[in-house]
Amino acid sequence: MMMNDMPQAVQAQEPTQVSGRRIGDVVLDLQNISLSFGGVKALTNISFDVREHEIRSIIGPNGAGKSSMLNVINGVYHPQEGRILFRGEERRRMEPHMAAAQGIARTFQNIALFKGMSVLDNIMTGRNLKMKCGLLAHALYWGRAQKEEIAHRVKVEEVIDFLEIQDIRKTPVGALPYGLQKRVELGRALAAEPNLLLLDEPMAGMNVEEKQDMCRFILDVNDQFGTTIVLIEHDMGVVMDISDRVVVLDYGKKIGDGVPDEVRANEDVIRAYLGTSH
Amino acid sequence: MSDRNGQAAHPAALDTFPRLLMHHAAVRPARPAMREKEFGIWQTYSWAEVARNVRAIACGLAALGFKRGDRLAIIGDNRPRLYWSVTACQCLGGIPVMLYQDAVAPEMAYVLQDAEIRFAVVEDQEQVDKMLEIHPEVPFLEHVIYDDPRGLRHYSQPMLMGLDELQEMGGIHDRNHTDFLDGEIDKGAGDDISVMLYTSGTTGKPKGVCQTHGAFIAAATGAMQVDGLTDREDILSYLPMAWVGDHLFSFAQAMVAGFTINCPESGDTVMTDLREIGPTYYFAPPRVFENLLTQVMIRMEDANALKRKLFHRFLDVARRCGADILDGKPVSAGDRFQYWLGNLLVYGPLKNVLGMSRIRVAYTAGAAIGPDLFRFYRSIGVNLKQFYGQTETCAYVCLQPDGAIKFDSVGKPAPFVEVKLADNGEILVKGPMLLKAYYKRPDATAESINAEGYFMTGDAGYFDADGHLKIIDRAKDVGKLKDGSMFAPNYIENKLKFFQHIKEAVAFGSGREAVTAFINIDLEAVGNWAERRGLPYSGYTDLASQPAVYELIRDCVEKVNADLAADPKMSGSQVRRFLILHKELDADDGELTRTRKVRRNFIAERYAVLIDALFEGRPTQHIETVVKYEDGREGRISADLRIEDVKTFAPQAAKHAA
Amino acid sequence: MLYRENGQFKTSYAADQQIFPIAQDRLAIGLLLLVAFVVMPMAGSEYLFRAVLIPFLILALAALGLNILVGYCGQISLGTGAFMAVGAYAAYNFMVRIDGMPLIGAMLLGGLTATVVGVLFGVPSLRIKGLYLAVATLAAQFFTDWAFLRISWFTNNSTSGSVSVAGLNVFGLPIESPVAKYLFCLTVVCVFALAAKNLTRTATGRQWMAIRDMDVAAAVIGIRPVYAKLTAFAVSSFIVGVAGVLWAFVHLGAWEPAAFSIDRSFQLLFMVIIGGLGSIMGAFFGAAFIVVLPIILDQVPHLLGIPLSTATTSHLVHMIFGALIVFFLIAEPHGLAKLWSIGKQKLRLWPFPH
Amino acid sequence: MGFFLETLFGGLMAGMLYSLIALGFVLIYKASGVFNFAQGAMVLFAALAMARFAEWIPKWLGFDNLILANLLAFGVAMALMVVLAWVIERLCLSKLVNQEGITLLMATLGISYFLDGLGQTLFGNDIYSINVGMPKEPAMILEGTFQGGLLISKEDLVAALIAAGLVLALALFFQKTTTGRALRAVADDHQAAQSIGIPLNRIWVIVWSVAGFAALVAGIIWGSKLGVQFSLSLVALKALPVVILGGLTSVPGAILGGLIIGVGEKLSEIYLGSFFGGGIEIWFAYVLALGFLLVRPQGLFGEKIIDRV
Repeated sequence: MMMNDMPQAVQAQEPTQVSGRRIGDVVLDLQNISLSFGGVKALTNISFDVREHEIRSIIGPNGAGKSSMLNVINGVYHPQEGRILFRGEERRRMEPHMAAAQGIARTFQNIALFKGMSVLDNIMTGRNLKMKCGLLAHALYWGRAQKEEIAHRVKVEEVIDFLEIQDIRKTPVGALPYGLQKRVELGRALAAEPNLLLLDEPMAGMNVEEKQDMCRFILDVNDQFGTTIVLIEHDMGVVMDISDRVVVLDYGKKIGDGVPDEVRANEDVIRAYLGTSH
Repeated sequence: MSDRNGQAAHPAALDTFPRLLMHHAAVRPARPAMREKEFGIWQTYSWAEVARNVRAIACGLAALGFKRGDRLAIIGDNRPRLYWSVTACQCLGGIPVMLYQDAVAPEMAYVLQDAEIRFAVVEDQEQVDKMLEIHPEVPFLEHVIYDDPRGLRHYSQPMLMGLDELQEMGGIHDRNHTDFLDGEIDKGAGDDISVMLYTSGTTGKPKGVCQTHGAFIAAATGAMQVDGLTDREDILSYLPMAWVGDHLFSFAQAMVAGFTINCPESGDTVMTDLREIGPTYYFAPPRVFENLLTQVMIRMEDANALKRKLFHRFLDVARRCGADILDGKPVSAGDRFQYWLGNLLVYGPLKNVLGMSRIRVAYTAGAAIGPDLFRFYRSIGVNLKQFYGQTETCAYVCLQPDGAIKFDSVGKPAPFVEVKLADNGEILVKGPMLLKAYYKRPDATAESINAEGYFMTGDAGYFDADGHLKIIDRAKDVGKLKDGSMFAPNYIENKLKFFQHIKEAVAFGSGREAVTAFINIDLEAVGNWAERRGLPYSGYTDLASQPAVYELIRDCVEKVNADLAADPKMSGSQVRRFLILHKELDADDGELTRTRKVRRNFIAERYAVLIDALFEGRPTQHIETVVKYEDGREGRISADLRIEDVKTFAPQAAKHAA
Repeated sequence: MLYRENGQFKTSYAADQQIFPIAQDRLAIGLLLLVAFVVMPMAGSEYLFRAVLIPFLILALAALGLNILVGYCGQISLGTGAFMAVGAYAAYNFMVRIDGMPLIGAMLLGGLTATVVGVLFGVPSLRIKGLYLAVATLAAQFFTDWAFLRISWFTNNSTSGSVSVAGLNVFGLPIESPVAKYLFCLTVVCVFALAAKNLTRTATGRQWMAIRDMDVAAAVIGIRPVYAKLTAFAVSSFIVGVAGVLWAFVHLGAWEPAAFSIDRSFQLLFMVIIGGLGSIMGAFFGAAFIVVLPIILDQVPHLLGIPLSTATTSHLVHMIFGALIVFFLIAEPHGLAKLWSIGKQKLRLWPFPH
Repeated sequence: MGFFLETLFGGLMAGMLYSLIALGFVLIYKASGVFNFAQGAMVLFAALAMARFAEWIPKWLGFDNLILANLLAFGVAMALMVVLAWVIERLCLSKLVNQEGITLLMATLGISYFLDGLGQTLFGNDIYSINVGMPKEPAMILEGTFQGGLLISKEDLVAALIAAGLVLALALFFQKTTTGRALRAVADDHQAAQSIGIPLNRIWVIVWSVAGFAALVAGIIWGSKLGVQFSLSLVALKALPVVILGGLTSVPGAILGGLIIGVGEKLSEIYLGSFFGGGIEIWFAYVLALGFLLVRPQGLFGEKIIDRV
């Protein structure tokens, strides 16, 4: 929030870790967010912002409110207090599908794929917002509807190629191992061509090799498509490696915010992490 | 475009690959020249499109300063644009040099230095990284052009360029100098070097084999004639581009016959892609066929009892009459009906699952193929054949003609090829497909081509009564017994090794009265066999010394003897005595090379006592051997080895006995 | 075993996305259609048409409609009979109140009316899920049962809601003989089956399935739950409504509300479960099973000389259906259609087991 | 006024019976997450067993004592319901653990069909009577308060009292006994309950047996009033809106919901029915419940449903 007032010159000094990537203005500004469930406070007075093209990580011990934060951002939960500014405009009472329409896509901590569908169809759902044909056209599957299906299939195949999952495109997602399911879920989010991508523990439960692949994909997405990424991740090595800025939550409160080195040196953060079994 | 093609389409002028390409683009512009599974479907490129793309790449290379005679390194999987780069390079009178894509950077450095590479077209980031790594050692490397830009966005080295960009550049160049490329193609001659293929060579550094357009076109034309290939064939290109086999089948023959080559989506999808394409023309080294068969048998293990019974029942039928039916030999009506039924229930579906339903001709080469393996494919109706050749002969010397397949021969000399045997049995060949020279190695060239212009293959062999060539051994290994009969250790050892129970065999006999052999049993196969019989054993040494195992192996050796006896040239070298070694031959102990070839002389020295015992007719021999364990410690194994005699067969009577 | 797929590679997405990508399947479907359209009309007996084929086709259509709602969109409905009734009575009203209303017109208008009612009762699905929704659809069932019995305007003032139609024709061709009725139903069913398949393989179907599989994730990638659920209700009710028209007009000729009672609703749900949730083909399997099983149970004991009373047979049918429902839900929730596709997969991989 | 009160009483008494059946639903739903559509079929099955055994047992054993016959028949019918509970648990529920609610609902639909068929195959499909000595004549009460007094069916009154007693007993059983507490633990969290050593399978058998007991009582009451016939199994459909109204997981909800529906149904039939042409009883309860659902999806006393992501 404070960053908004800073002159251009200061912004230009923002650290950019990957060459060629330009971190831009604030796209998402969360101000004094509080969220509670029937008296239980999940988030208390949290403020932070996300800048265009950056990788912004949210870390914190289990139950710190990280996932709740993502749910607030894309409209699954509605905070009782606080303001959310997306591209400078304040949002009120936003439903998840409206957030999607504004270009926010996400993955889930527990895989939320459509189990009864193939990999291809799952990723195709990511194109949903961009498909314009109506019911009748679909029923006829003639001309426009078919053209549209094919045009979007082309886009989806690019995602499949990008994520290197060609050999499983027609497999039902339920039959895939965990690591691949995570990849498919990322694919579904990518197919929406989001400008803000929320990733909820994309590397949880993966082996080292799968983690490396996923890391590479995240960096590539950020780099090639300029997608802004908000990332929740437990693996500190990964977070510190690939994040531009990190915000730290503990018991629903913000206890640290800054570039990885700052966060690493932050006393509160160290205490929070030593206090728990990490 | 068509005008230009019209020029090139003149029949008399089809003596270089660029002219062939332009010819196809004019004659069958819309026919598919290439397909590549990408983005989920088979993206198809017609001959006209290929020609257009090749022009663009060629002009792009020219614009970068590629000159006639320059070498172009091409590194990557079987991708259409890499094949196009081969032709593009040829258009400019350059010499494409394909490298094995999985080679590590230092190995590549040698070839790049040897061939003085200035230009390289590579597939992706992985290869680009290798090029950048070895660039300091290869200072003349000026341009690295990559096909797939993925991950290369932030590479700022000026030497790098994307193929897209190159093609764009080429398009502009082509528009500005409309006659340039046709002029370059016109300058080409059939006698120009069309490609350089590096042979690993058993000794020394790899040598670049220079082949001309004429050589490969001749080889391709001959093969086409033998098998009646048309422009309707489909072939799957999945073997390394740097291998002569791929260059002949996926490049030269496709260019000559005008058929379609199909590139799989990725290494993981080859089997699926094979099923989808269902090639009509197929080429694979023996190990591919062997792995397939193993998989078939393993997968059938899981099938229910009824299916398994059906499967084996009909495989028996196929074994009995399948190959004969394929060869068009007379077969009884009853067998024909059973085979037809088997085809409906087993062979047909099996071929469908393996992607072999549409195969008209399949070839294998590169190593000896076991007769059982070979017979299996033929019996289920896959027209699998062998050929024989080397990099130096465009992989083209002998082919098995349809209808006259002998499992242990490599067929008859191919069209345009003259084969003769030297006095020592070495196979000498002559023909239009011979190499022009080894690159920058006149000494090696002179050594391998004799005064009459015959290429010396280094292989020993002989023609049987029907004129089929049999390869028996490397010429330098072939010796004579005391009585003067021929002794080809490799030949005998291979025959022994085709039995699943025998893992390794070493035959001795040069200069001796008779042939004897060391045997290594296959622990897994024999172990299984023992378990099924309830034979207890504690390990390799114990198992190897069991009388029952000796029985088993003796049986195998006797079968080999019967086989040898049937062959007039070989009947003298039947195995008289053998022993089963107390330990497995091991590369760590220096007994095998790293590629698991027997180091004959080393073994002969190390086990001299055993050899003496074999030839002296002793019934047992004590031996103590030092071995190295995996952790580097040394240990000793000692054993009293039994030596057994084997029945031999009289040369002509053998047929009755067997 | 019968499949030879080598060489059937796809060079375009249109070819890759066709309904039957395998040539042998296309051939089989072609043969099936040939038999259905040409051979059956020549060979079938009147009994076969009246008692087996026509009910089978119409119930399959209704099950198809229900399957879109239950199988594809995951919204349960226990009121399918109600929507059939709405279709039937609406079409009846259009026929008797508008002069010269053609059969096809009345049928489509009947379907549209069912759509409106279906969407109306589907609105609760936006707030409530699962069990609660089942109750809402039951409400529709009881309400329509009552409405067509008690509100005489709907039945053109006939007593006890029983009405009849006669002299049906399509473009001047009379739909009177069993063969004509059969062919008419067959054509309608084929058209709707194709349309339903098209819907389920495009964005619309993916939206439904996404809502079914994980509604929160669906909303997060931009699927509007309202739109997806209501379209499922609309399409489902439309097809069910049309099936109702066919059932009343073509199969029964004269009918009363009891023809569309809650038993009908359950019967259709059973077809969908046994046939296969989320499968177009499943609707056909389920309908065939449920139409044919009672006939077999009726005939076989007779043939074997074991006399079974009609009541016993009907109880037996109840027990078998009940047991099968439980069996399928436990062993194969995707029903006969899944068994079929497993069998097909086995044939494709034959002789290998997997 | 007197007529209104008569109607009100009639409604309350019918409502008590609805509560009884609704309680069966709630018990099973709480303990196993199953919305038991077969509750109606269980009522029919139990009533058939009761009616037929009361007829058969004296014949088999050769005595003629109505009370003894009824007692024996009750015992046999109850035993049958326990066996049924056990079989259902064994063959069906234990194999559908952790399935979605809809799947379980459809499974109970299947069970319902099966029971309908089985019951009628075993016990016949005519109309049978149950005679447990319910008073048949009506009674006049509060003659002093109102002119002409209130005419009330004694049978209904007795039935309502029995039902009320049973409802109370079950509610207590659920709240106070160890088994009841175990049931509630299971309802809250299957896995947690299992991990602290509550045997899930046995609990389910108990719950289904208790529901069978409720069904048997309801069957006897209804059967003695209307005769035992197939339509009895449709009674459960009437109790459905009760559960929705009261909340699927709430015992007090089931009681209150039953009374509301019972009264509402009767009153609406009398006072609104004429506007609609009569017979609105059948759907009124549903529309009432449905309207309620839209305002408060979890029902009167149900727990709030929160979507966790």
